[in-house]
Order: sequence, then C-alpha cells, then structure tokens
Amino acid sequence: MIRVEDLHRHFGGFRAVDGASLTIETGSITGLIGPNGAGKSTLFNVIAGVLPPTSGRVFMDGQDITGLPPHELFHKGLLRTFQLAHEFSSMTVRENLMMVPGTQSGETIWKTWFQRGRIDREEAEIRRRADEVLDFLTIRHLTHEKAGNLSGGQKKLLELGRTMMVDAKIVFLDEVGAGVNRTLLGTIGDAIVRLNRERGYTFCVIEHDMDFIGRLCDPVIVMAAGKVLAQGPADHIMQNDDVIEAYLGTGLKNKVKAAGGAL
Amino acid sequence: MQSPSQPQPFLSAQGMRGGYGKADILHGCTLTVDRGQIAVIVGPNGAGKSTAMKAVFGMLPLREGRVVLGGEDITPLSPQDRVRKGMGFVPQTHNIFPTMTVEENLEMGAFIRDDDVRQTMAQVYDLFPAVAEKRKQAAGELSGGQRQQVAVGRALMTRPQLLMLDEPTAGVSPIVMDELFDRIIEVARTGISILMVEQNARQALEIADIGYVLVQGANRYTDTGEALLADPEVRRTFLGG
Amino acid sequence: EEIKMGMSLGFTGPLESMAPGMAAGAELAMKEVSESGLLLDGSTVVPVQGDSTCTDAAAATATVERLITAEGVRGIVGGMCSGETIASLQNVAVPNGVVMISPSATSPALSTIDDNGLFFRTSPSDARQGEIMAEIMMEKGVQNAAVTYTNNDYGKGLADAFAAAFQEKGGTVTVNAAHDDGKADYSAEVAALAAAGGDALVVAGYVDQGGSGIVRAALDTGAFDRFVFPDGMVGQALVDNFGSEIDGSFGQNPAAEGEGRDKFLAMAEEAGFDGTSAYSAEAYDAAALMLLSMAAAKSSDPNVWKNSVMDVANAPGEQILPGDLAKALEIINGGGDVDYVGASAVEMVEPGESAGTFREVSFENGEMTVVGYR
Amino acid sequence: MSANRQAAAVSPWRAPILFAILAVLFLLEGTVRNGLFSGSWNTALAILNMGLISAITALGVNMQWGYAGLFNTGVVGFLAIGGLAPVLVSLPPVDGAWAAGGPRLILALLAGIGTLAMARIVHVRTRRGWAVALVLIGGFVAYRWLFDPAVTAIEANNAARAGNIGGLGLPVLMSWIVGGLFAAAAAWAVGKVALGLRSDYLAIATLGIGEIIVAVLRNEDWLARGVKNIASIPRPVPYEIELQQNPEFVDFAARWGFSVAEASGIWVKLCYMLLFLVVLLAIILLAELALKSPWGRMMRAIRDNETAAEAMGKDVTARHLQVFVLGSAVIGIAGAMMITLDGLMAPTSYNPLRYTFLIWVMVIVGGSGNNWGSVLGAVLIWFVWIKVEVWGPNLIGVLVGPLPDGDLKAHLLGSAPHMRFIAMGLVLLLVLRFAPRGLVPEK
Amino acid sequence: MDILNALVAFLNFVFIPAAAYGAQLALGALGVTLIYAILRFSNFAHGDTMAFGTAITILVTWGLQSLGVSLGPLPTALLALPVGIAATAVLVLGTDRAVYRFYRAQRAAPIIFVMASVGVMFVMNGLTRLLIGVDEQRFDDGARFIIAVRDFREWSGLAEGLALRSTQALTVVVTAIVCAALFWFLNRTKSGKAMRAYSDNEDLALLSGIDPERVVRLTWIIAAALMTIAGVLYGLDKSFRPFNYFQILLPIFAAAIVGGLGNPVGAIAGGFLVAFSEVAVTYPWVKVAGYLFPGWQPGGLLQLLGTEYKFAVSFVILIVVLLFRPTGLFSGKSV
Ligand SMILES: Nc1ncnc2c1ncn2[C@@H]1O[C@H](COP(=O)(O)OP(=O)(O)OP(=O)(O)O)[C@@H](O)[C@H]1O
Ligand SMILES: Nc1ncnc2c1ncn2[C@@H]1O[C@H](COP(=O)(O)OP(=O)(O)OP(=O)(O)O)[C@@H](O)[C@H]1O
Ligand SMILES: CC(C)C[C@H](N)C(=O)O
Ligand SMILES: [Mg+2]
Ligand SMILES: [Mg+2]
Repeated sequence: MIRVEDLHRHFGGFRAVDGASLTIETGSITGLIGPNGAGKSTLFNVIAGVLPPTSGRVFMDGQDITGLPPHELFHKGLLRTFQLAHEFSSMTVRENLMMVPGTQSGETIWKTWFQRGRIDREEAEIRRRADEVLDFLTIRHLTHEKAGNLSGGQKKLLELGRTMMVDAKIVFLDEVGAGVNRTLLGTIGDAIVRLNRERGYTFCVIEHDMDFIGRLCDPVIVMAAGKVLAQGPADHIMQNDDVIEAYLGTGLKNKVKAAGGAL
Repeated sequence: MQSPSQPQPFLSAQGMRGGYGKADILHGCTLTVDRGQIAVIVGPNGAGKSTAMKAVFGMLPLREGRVVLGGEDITPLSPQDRVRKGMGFVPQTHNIFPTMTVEENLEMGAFIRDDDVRQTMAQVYDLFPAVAEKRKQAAGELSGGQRQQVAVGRALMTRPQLLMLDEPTAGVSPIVMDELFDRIIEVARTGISILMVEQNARQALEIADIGYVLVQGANRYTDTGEALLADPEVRRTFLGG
Repeated sequence: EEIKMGMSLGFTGPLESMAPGMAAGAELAMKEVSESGLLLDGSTVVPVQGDSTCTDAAAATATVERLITAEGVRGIVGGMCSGETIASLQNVAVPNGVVMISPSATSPALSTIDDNGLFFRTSPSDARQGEIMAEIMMEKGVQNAAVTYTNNDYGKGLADAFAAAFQEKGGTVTVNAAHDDGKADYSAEVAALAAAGGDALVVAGYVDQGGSGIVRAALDTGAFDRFVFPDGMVGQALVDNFGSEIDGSFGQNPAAEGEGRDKFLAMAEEAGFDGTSAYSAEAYDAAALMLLSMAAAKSSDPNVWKNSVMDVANAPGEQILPGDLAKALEIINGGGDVDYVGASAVEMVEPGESAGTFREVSFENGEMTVVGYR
Repeated sequence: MSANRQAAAVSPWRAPILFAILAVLFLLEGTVRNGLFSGSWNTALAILNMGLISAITALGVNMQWGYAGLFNTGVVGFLAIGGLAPVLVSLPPVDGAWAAGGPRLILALLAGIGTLAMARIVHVRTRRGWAVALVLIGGFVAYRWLFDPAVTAIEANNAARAGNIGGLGLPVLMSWIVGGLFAAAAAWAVGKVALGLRSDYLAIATLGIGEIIVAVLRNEDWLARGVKNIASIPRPVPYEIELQQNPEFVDFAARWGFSVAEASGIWVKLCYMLLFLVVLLAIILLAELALKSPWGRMMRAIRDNETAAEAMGKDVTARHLQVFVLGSAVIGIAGAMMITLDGLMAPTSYNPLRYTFLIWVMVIVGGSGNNWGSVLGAVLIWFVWIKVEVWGPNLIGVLVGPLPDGDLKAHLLGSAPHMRFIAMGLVLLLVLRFAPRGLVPEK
Repeated sequence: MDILNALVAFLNFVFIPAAAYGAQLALGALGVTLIYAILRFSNFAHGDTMAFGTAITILVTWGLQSLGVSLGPLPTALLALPVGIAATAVLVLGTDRAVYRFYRAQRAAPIIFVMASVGVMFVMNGLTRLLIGVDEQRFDDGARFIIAVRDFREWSGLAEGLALRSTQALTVVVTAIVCAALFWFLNRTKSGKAMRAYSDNEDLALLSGIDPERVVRLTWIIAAALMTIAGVLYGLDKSFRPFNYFQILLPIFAAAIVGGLGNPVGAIAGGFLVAFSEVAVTYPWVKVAGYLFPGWQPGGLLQLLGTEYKFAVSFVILIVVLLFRPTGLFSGKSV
C-alpha cells in the first residue's frame, strides 16, 4: 500500500528522519514504535504531506505521492490523526465529524443557493453516520459539546472518530492511545481490528503501549534515530535485544533499589 | 510513611464541587495525600480527573469543599500563591514554553527559587538524557515524548513539597516511563507528596500508596494501589482487564 | 432673527492646524456684523462649526447635511479642501439651495462646476497662481527648477499649471514629483529632487505639512538653498521654522496690497489669533461677503442673496476694509452700493471666484518682506 | 488547559432588540432636536445611506474574517478599485481620449498580462530563474514602450478638464456589478500571491496591497484623473433640482407639509436607500444560505484549525482564495455604490483609518462571523462616527462648564473638535466592554 | 570616474537619512513587537502613545529651557525624557487597568484587543491634542550638525556635500544602546525570561509562580520607555506634529512584521529594511552615474519608480520577503 524509499527529513543540521525505508502492506495493521524523538511523527508528517521531505520518495499503490498536499491524499483515501489532538475547537463534536466527508454537494457555494433539497438529504445521511460513530466511541452524550471543551482523552477519541466518517484505504494513527483510558483503548483496538477486517482499512499505528501493539500489530517496525532499527512480528520484536535496550527497558528497578539522589 | 506529629494528611481536598461553566464537573470529589505518599487518580476519559487536579491547584472556582495543605486552608489562594506554598503542577497539555530553550524551561520551573539551581538541573538532565542533548533547542521543536519529559523536569525544578502530575507518561516510551516511575518513587522517598493522574494505570497503581478511581466527578473506589489492582471489577472496568 | 452661519472646515485630519485660524477669521467677521446690530433689522449671527475632515468626502457631506438640514444655516464658509468641497456642494448645498463660499478650495475644477450660482470662493484658482509664479521666476532669472507638490488636487493642479506656464516661457522643469503629506520621512523625495537638480526648488505644498519637511531635508542635505513658495507655504510659520536659512528664496500668495490686510492682522491680534495663518483672511472675507450680501438682498434666504454676492464684492461702490462692516451695512441699509475689498482684496470674476491679486514676497535676513503685488 | 470559557448563551431576542434600538436612534435623529440629535430627516437618511454602504463593506470583511479567519486590512484598496467602476462605466466618453491612445493602452495592458503569463509558463516549463527574468525584463520594456506614450497622449488630451480615458456612458447601476468584478479580479491576483501568509502577516501584506492600489489610483491620471478627482458621476436616482422644478412633486411635498428642498432631499435619499437595501438584503440572503450549509461548516472548520481541515480533505488554499475573492467582490460593490452616492471620485480620501480600520471596528463591534451583527455594527458605528462630530464638542462644553473662565477653559473649548476622537474612542471601548464578543455574537 | 563624489552623494542622500529613519522605525517596531510578543496583540495606539510621551517631554523641555537648563551640544529634551517616560508609563498602566485587563481576564481573542487598542488610539489621539494642540512644535536645541554641508565642501573640496545632523547620530546611537539593553534584559535577567515565558504560555507561567500582572506591568513600562524614546528621537530629528505620529504607525507595523512579529532582532532588521527600501528604490541614480561614468548623459533620471510610489515599493519588498519567509525575516510568532 505504502512504500517509503530512503526518506530523509532534516531540521537544520538535525536529521529527524535519516534514510528510512519501509513498506506497509495492504490490509495490515502495522505498528511503528521507537524511542521518543526517533522520528516517527516526522515520518508520518512527511508521508501525509504536512512536511516536505529533504529527499526520498513515498509511493501509494505504486503511485508516487511524495509532497502531495494533505487534502489530495485524503481524497486518495489516506487519513491520519495527530499526536496532539487537532480538534475544531469551536465546533460541536457532531459538527467535527460531519465536516469530514469530502463529497458533500453542500460544500460548493452555488449549490447552497440552488440545491437546498439535495443538501438536506445528504446532511441527514451524514448526521446518521456521525451519530453511529459517536455511539461507538461512547461519547454520544457530548454530541452538542464544543470540541474545545473535551477532556484530553475525549479529544483523542474524536480524532479517531473522524477517520471513521469516510471509507479510508489507509489510516495513520499517531498515538491514539496516549491519554486514553485502557478499557476504552481495548475497545478502540477492537474497532481497529473490525475496520481492518470488515472494511479493509490498512492501519499504521504509532503507540507506546506495548500491550496494544502486541495485540493488534503485525508487523511491527522499530525506528531509532531516524532509521529503521528492526522489523518483524510483535513477539519477535519484543525479544530483540536492541529494541529492549533502546526502547522497552526492563521494567521498574527502583522498587527494590535503595533511595537515590534527592531532588 | 506518615509522620507521627501530623495527624492530618498533608494535602486534603474535601468534597470538591465545581466546574467550568454552569454545570458542575466535580460532584463532591475528595483527595488526600500524605507526606511522601504517592497518590494516583485513575478513571475513564472525561471523568474529571484533570478538573480535580486544577481544582486542587486553585485554577477552578469551587462551589463547595475546601483544600487544606499542611494544615492550612488554602482554598482562597491563587495558583501563584499555592506555588509559593510548595505545590508544583504539570498540566496534561500545553505544559512547556515552546519558544524557550529546554534549559530556559527548566529555569522557569525554578522561578520562585532564589538559591543555586544548577544541581537540581543536573539531576533533571540525568533523569532525562534525551532532553539533556537538546538543552539549547527550543522546546516547541521537540517530539511529543520529549516535551513530556521537559514538562516533568520543569515541575521537579520547583522542588515542591507536593508534586501534581497530570498524565506524565502520556506518549513517553516504555523505557522512559519506567525511569520516570522510578524517579517518582525516589522523589516520594525524600518526603515529597505526589498526586498524579495516570492512564498507564496498572504501572502507576503498582507504585501507588493510595489510588482513587474517579467516575463522573466523584470518588468511586478509594484504596491502596495494590488493593485496587487486585479488584477484578476495577481492573475490568477501568484498567483495561 | 437669529441667522445661523455654517463653517465646514477640516478641524481634524491633515490640515487640522490650519482650520482654527480660518474659523477664527470667519467668526471675527460674524461677530463684527452681529455686534453692529445693523444686519436685517438687528439680526444676530450665530456661527455653527462643522468638521469636514478635509479628506473624507462622506464625512464632509454628512457635516454639511447636518449644517443645512438640521441647523438650518443660511450660508456656509467652506469647504476647506477642494475634493471635499465638491462633494458637499454637489450633494447637499446645491440641492438645498444654500450658498457656500470657500476661502481655500483652489482647484481649477471648481471654476467649471455646475453650481446653480451657489458657489463662490475668495481665493483664486490655482491655474492663475501657476502663471504668476512662472512670471516671477523668469524675472528673477531662474531658468530651471525642480518642482515638488503635495499629492492632492491642489498641489497637482498648481504644479501642472506652473509647469505649463514655466515651460511656455522657456524654463525647464527638471523634475515634477509628488510628496504625500503627513509622511514620516522625506529623504526619498529630497534625494530624488536633488538628483534632478535645478536652480531652485518649487514647493507646492503646505507649510505645516510635508512642505516644511521637504524644505528641512533639502536644506540639511544641501540639496537646494533657494526655494519658491506658493500660497500653501507662505506664512509666518515658514520664517519661524527656517529663519535665515531660506534667505534668497521668494514666493507669492493670494493677498492684496495695503491697508486691508494690515487692518485685519491688527484685528486678529486683538482677537487673540494669528491673522497671517493661511486662508484666515480669506475666511474673514467669505463670511463678510455673505453677510453683506444678505443685507444687500434684504433677505437671509440664500437663494435670494446669492445674486447680490458679485455686486457687493465688486465696484462700483464704497470700498470696504476689514473692521468697516458696520459702515458697509449702514451704506447698504441706506440704499448705497459697496465694493467689498476686505482682508484679501476681494475682486470677484466669473464664475464667482477671486480674480487673484498676488503678493510677492521674498526672504532676506530671516525675514519675509513684501516685494510687491501683481 | 483549555483557554475556552463557556460562553454565556445569547438571547435570541438580542438582535431584534438591538435593531429596534438602532431604529429608534434614527427616528430620534429624524424628529428630535437637542444636543444629541439633529431632528432632520435629511441628516438621518444621509447617515443611514452611508451606513448601509458601510454595512455592505462590513459584510465583505466579515466573509473574509468571520467565516474564514482571513485578516484583510486592504479594505480601502478594494473599495477604491470598486469605486473606479462608476468612473469607467458610467461617465460619458472623453472626446479624443480614446483616439489619443486607447488602442495602444489596451495593447500595453495586454502586453503586461501576456508577459506575466509567459513568465509563468517559462517558469513551469524550464524552472530557470534567468529565463524568467529575461521574459520579465523584455516584457516590461515592451510594456513601457507601449504604455508611456499612450498615457502621455491621453493625459495631454484636454488636461485641465479631462486628461483621462473617460467612461462608456452606460447606466451607473451596471457599474456596481463591474465594481464587484474589478475587486474580485484584483483579489484573485492578490490572493494567489499573498494567501499563503498567516494572520498578522497577511494583514500587513494586504495593508500594503491596499496602499498600492490607492497609490495607483492617485498617480495614474489617465485612469480617473488621479488626485485631480472626478466629479459629477451620473446618478441612478433623480436630481433634487429636477424634482424641485417638477410641479407634481412640489404639490406632493406641500401635501406632506415639507418644504420642496427638504422633500426633494428626502425623496432622493429614500430612493438611494431602497437601492442599497435591495443590494444589502440580496447579499445577506446568499451569504446566509451558504453559511447555514456544509459550506459554512467547512469554513468554520478551516478557520478553527487549518492543519486538521487540510488533513480532512479540505483544500484550504482554494477555499481561502474563494472566500477572499467573494468578500472582496462585495467590498468592491460597496466601493462602486459609495462613489455613486458621493458623485465624486477623490482618491486622496481613501485613507486606511477611515476605510479599513473603521470597517473593522464595525465588524468586531457587531460580532464577527455574524452577518446581521456586521450590519448592526456598521450602521451603528457609522451613526456614532458622524454624530460624535456634534457630541464631542457638546460633551466638552458640558465638562468645562463649571470651570472658571480663563486660558484653560478657552484652550479646552478651542480643542473641542478633538473630542470627536475621544468620544468615538469612548463609545468603542464601552461597546467592547459590555459586549466583548460583539453586539450580536456568532450563533 | 569620480568615485568620491559618487560615494558622498550616495551617503548624503541615501545612506545617512535612511539609516536614521531606519533607526527610528526600529525603535518604534521594537515597542510594537514587545507588546505583540507578550500581550499578544498589535497595538494600534502605539503611534498616538508615542505622540503623548513626546508631548509631555516637550512640555518639560520647554520648562527646562525657560529655567535656562541645557545640555550643551546635546538636546535638552534628553533631560526631560525620563519625565516623559514616567508620565507615559503611568498613562499606559492606567489604560491597561481600565481597558486591557478586562479582556485578559476574559481571555478575549486577539482581534478584540486590537479593536480595543483602536479605541484607545482614538482617545489618546484626542488627549494629545488637548494637551499640546495640533500644531507643529519644535523643541530641538543644542548643536544642529556634526558635519554641515558647507563645512564638508570646504574641507574636502568635493562638489558634493555631506551632512550629518546631530539628531541623526543621536538616533542611531540611542537605538543601538536601547536594543542592547533590551536584549540583555530579555535574555539574561530573570524578569526578562519571565516575560518571555508568559508570552509563550500564560497558564504555565502562572504555574511556575510568575505573577502575570507583574509581567504585564513590566511590559507596559518597557514599552512606554521605548515609545517615548522613539517618539522624542523622531520629533527631534523631524518635527513634532500629533498627526504624523499616527501616520508613522504603518511603516512601524510594516517593520515589525517583516522582521518577524515578536522578535526584537526582527524589529530592528525590519526598520532598516523599510527605510532603505523607501529611499533606495526610488533614488534617481542619474547623479551617481554621472560621477561614475562622466561621459554618459542619460536622458532620464535613472529612477526605477517615482517617489509617489515609495511606500508602495517598500510594501512590495515586504510582500516579497514574506513570500519567501512567511513569518518574517527572523521567524516571528503568529497568533
Ligand atoms: N520543527 C522541528 N525543528 C527541529 N527539530 C525538530 C522539529 N520537529 C521535530 N524535531 C526533532 O526531530 C526528532 C524527531 O521528532 P518526532 O516528533 O518525529 O519524534 P517521535 O518519534 O514522534 O517521538 P515521540 O514518540 O516522542 O512522539 C526529535 O528529536 C525532535 O527534537
Ligand atoms: N475548559 C472546559 N470548559 C468546559 N468543559 C470542560 C473544560 N475542560 C473539560 N471540560 C469537561 O469536563 C469534563 C471533565 O474533563 P477533564 O479534563 O477533567 O477529564 P479527565 O478526567 O481529565 O479526562 P481525560 O482522561 O480524558 O484527560 C469533560 O466532560 C469535559 O468535556
Ligand atoms: C486649505 C488649502 C490649502 C486647500 C487647498 N487650497 C485645496 O484646494 O485643497
Ligand atoms: Mg511523535
Ligand atoms: Mg485529563
């Protein structure tokens, strides 16, 4: 589905993404993990057209999509969520969802003058769909709340909800789990699996919650210092020494350790 | 760990009621932390955890309830005054100064201190080597997890008596999360009280002396961390099995 | 009867420092007439001020609209700047049949405007001044000159009229460049003028506006040391600002010889304002003309008295100077004829504007001296 | 921590009540005569008419700012360019002007546009800077070679009276549409270049563009005589003088108990008012239809968060351009209407304080994002702007009343006209204080 | 080829005036940028506040002059400056309390602040006029020139003259000192850093124990100082007329923005960019070319564009700069 070839993205002298090459297979749920600052979000942003690459190419279904603006990628079926939630804060939660579908005739200005009936019919359909998504995310009671007033986790849910409003081909999720209640995250995981199975979405997921990654993702790609460090099935990756050293660590030490330096 | 001369807990927020607009978000929420204790708040999204933290910190007008710190009623105090009383807070979002360098961010954490802050800063860098590398870089250019580390570091710089953390581990990698929890234990051992909200609830409750499960602005369960972890009902509904 | 007289002047805006002097001039005349008790069986005259802003045609129109339809004024001294005057005249004064006598709107366009006989001005059209200025310069042997003008209808009209006249007489205009008033800095303009060069610099601007800025910068950088000043510049302010630095410069403004002006200056001093400030004298004359015309027409209805303006302003008749308004009213009430001369030697030519007597001045030893009249 | 406070709900009666208050203000202005009001229908209607034009301008600004968050401070430029339309459309042709240089002028303008198009093609095809520069320089030389003599010839043609290219002698109402088109074309060009800029940066760019447009109008005499102004632009309504000479009208006026002059003034103003109202309501209708549909929702989303809107498939650049062009077209229409009402084209009067910032004040005071708010704000602020001319000095008269006579009192009384600004400022501050989100906030 | 004369002509008509003007704009832009950075709005009352500060300074200067106090070759106004600054500080602090504080508490959108500042501008505008009237006021005393044209010609024997007014030199020197002090303050002192912190994230500054009201007060005081200094230097060098101080607002904003709003270095660079583009682009090169290539007699003035377009030209340059650097030369903020 997505092929990234020798991608570089530098900030000044700093190489945030430094020659990453990877493939995301159609129909997979690919996990992308790595230490903080490994370049995961930067990689996402380059693929999604938010940042231009310093060099390298990105292909989608064999077609070169390097540098295409995000809105064109959206219409090709590539959707993404943001690590820091980007809600439309002064709009209601439902409006946040309803604005997503890209083929609304009501978005053409002259049609709003002359084709009211058709627009109303479309709106009813979109509203129904939005409400389904709200039910699914357990935030139906917030339908009319301004999105800016949501709690941190609720905003994350809304981010995910937007990708469910249209039929996407591939969805990039940048840390949907951060700040989301684990029970709910379980549900979200189920949803991802269902969307993947039933609607054929391909997913690429950045997440630091290893349970989540382990349950959903195959394969898992590990990035470190802008490069791909390892790739493979989840359980495999979690045994990888490099990965453990750079990323996973070995659990809490201090419970047993004596009191250290004072802050 | 309770100091014997102190019959009352160090921080005690009793029956807090309040919200942002007309509707209340908190419905009689109570939180207490003792000296050197780690208290962890967990709960579903939108339960009012962050709101409760803000209320404790005086950033939300309370309709009912009061906040007592070290025996003193601080309910009417402004957040700045509470900082001077020894409270430090890391909000859930917008918790760094984006155009200032990492180092300046830390300095700002030590704003109310008049003594030499270099040693504390060295300790923070020690704790978060990833941000130490970037000390001259604007914090706004950091990755999500790095920002989180800067934010916690900033609060540590205050050398507070009560450290309040709103989801400090959101978005940080497992290894850093472990480090962070380790450090929090260490900090607590020096007698500093910790009040934190966590969604990485299982790890957090493991180190918690006391855990609160908050639902719809009210305490649903209150117990030691271990006990909560052991409760299957709590595990299933709030900790993701 | 209480006769209200309007004044539509730019009390705020770019010429806000000129307006008070003009208002004071006009009010002086009104007061004089009012106190004489001789106008239309002892009517009193009440001045009503309106702010025309000088640049905002819409605001000026609204002001005049108010003066006429709400205050019910029987005549208006104003407007002040040509553009604004045209707008308020066409949109309000003419439709309502109220006379406007402008002391200062000098654009040639006002000569040909369709005014139903309701517009007069006590200053001459700029077309005339351009010729005079060219004449004086040729006599002084200035063969080529740089010109800078304030970028409005007055400046541009004057500069163009001058350039045409000057070239016709064989002179060369090295550059004819605009400057905008109220700008922060004039180095660019002066640099351009200096590069073009010339024996003298003609500054068709306002003395308390960009004009002075230009002169200042030209002097400081040594670009020019000889200037030619038309009406917008000639005034005490010029001497105050530059003293002997502009020695050797000269200029002209519409002002008439003799007693009239001196008397006006004395009266102004007594009344506590500076009579030499630009168009103050013209404003006095505008107000006086209106009131005398009312007396002559025996009516305060502008549609009636508009027909007496030319009579009162021109010979035959007894010559009337500032301060003589009571005497003039007596003569008129007695059925006699007057020839209003006033502070600016008013002589009206068709279509109701000052013929334009110009006073030639020169600057020597830090003082302005009147050389002659033409 | 979110910066949002829950906004207090706004009563649905608020807008109607405020409009009613505004209507009462105008009624008072028309009937009551005291220190505050003038008691003349002519004044009241004159203020209202200009207020309606301001309202249309404010609607245009509101489309750009309120719907899309585009900070356009070049309003004065688009108003001015719209104002050019009545001159070029409705003025009678100038004898000889066309013959003097018309065709050459058109050729020059075509050459100019052609050069830009060529440069673009070369740029896209070759991506070589020097080739583009070569085309531009060559084009510029050709353009000036064609343009300069044409302009000189036209400006020399009857310089004192005309010196401009002249109009087409068509009905002036047509020029309102043309004014909109002029402004839209200019906005399209501007938008192509500048819309990549954000917030205050866009503001200063548009401010500059506004200044440039006005500078062109002031200095290109062949267009509309530059600073020498154009007067007597034809009217779409009768002239007062004609009415006054019409016996039927004289009778009519007498029946209503007005003097003919007064009645004719009122009649003409009513005619204008009707025309303006038609335009205003038509624009509002179209705007509301668009706003209350997915288009409006999309615009709000874009205004809220461009990055997210872009990621959700909205072509932010194209939408910005669209709404910028539409808003500017509305401003252009207002510009043409204003020149029609004034009967005068005086480029020197286009200053940003009056035509950009005052309009902004109207939009914000009214409540940005809300069309009715803009209308209310515009008419109200215009009313105040005109009335403070009287209120200011009256205010100072009251204030210094108790002072003993002397220099200070004289000085203060002498400075009375400056109270105009103080009064305006105070009114503005008061309104903003008691309605910080505008009189009629969005939704 | 007469390089010396060409150079002197260039210095005299382009470089020196543009440098002085640039310094004046830079000072003004610094104030605008500071307020933008910390209080997060474009302050339209800036020009009129400058006028107010200058008016006070002028009144005090006159008082000093009438007492016979003088600073020798330096203008007496420098002595009066502190009083002007203090009065302006009081005024802006009062304004902040009466106007802006309310909106801060409300967390109003920046545009509301901008509009409130338009209201303040109107009031301030009237206030200054009530205070000192509308006329031009001159208060410059002391030595007028450091180098006068005539002296320079005699001394050098060149055909071209060179003038350097003392006010021009003073402007540039004071600007340099003020900038250095401001940078030191913002980047090195605790209060300065607190201001920057507040500008970055108000809530977090609060959590760090920074007193927001103190930061705001400090900002206004510094801004008042900057405004008064800028206004007085401008008034000394050109002349004082309240109206001009409103007009100077546009170039000041242009400078602040092209340099990058909220960035002090940008404000300075922007000031000079605007000044030099105004002067240099419309400069007719005929004279300089005449010296450089004596044989050449160009027909025209070798002027790229007429001076009537000078403001337009500087804006074109601004727009071009912004197209390549969308947040200004030194990457400023945008709210
Ligand atoms: N605008 C920028 N300017 C300079 N450096 C940047 C910028 N954006 C990101 N970086 C740097 O690039 C590196 C990669 O950042 P990125 O956000 O991609 O990390 P990440 O892998 O998503 O980390 P996390 O898991 O913490 O979100 C970081 O070290 C960061 O400091
Ligand atoms: N600024 C605000 N204005 C109005 N309502 C708000 C605001 N912030 C939060 N809320 C509402 O208050 C409720 C509790 O929010 P809070 O942020 O305290 O939740 P939380 O428990 O921290 O959730 P999370 O785990 O998702 O961060 C939510 O329903 C939210 O919609
Ligand atoms: C006040 C005057 C200097 C006005 C000028 N004569 C004009 O016609 O605009
Ligand atoms: Mg990331
Ligand atoms: Mg929270």
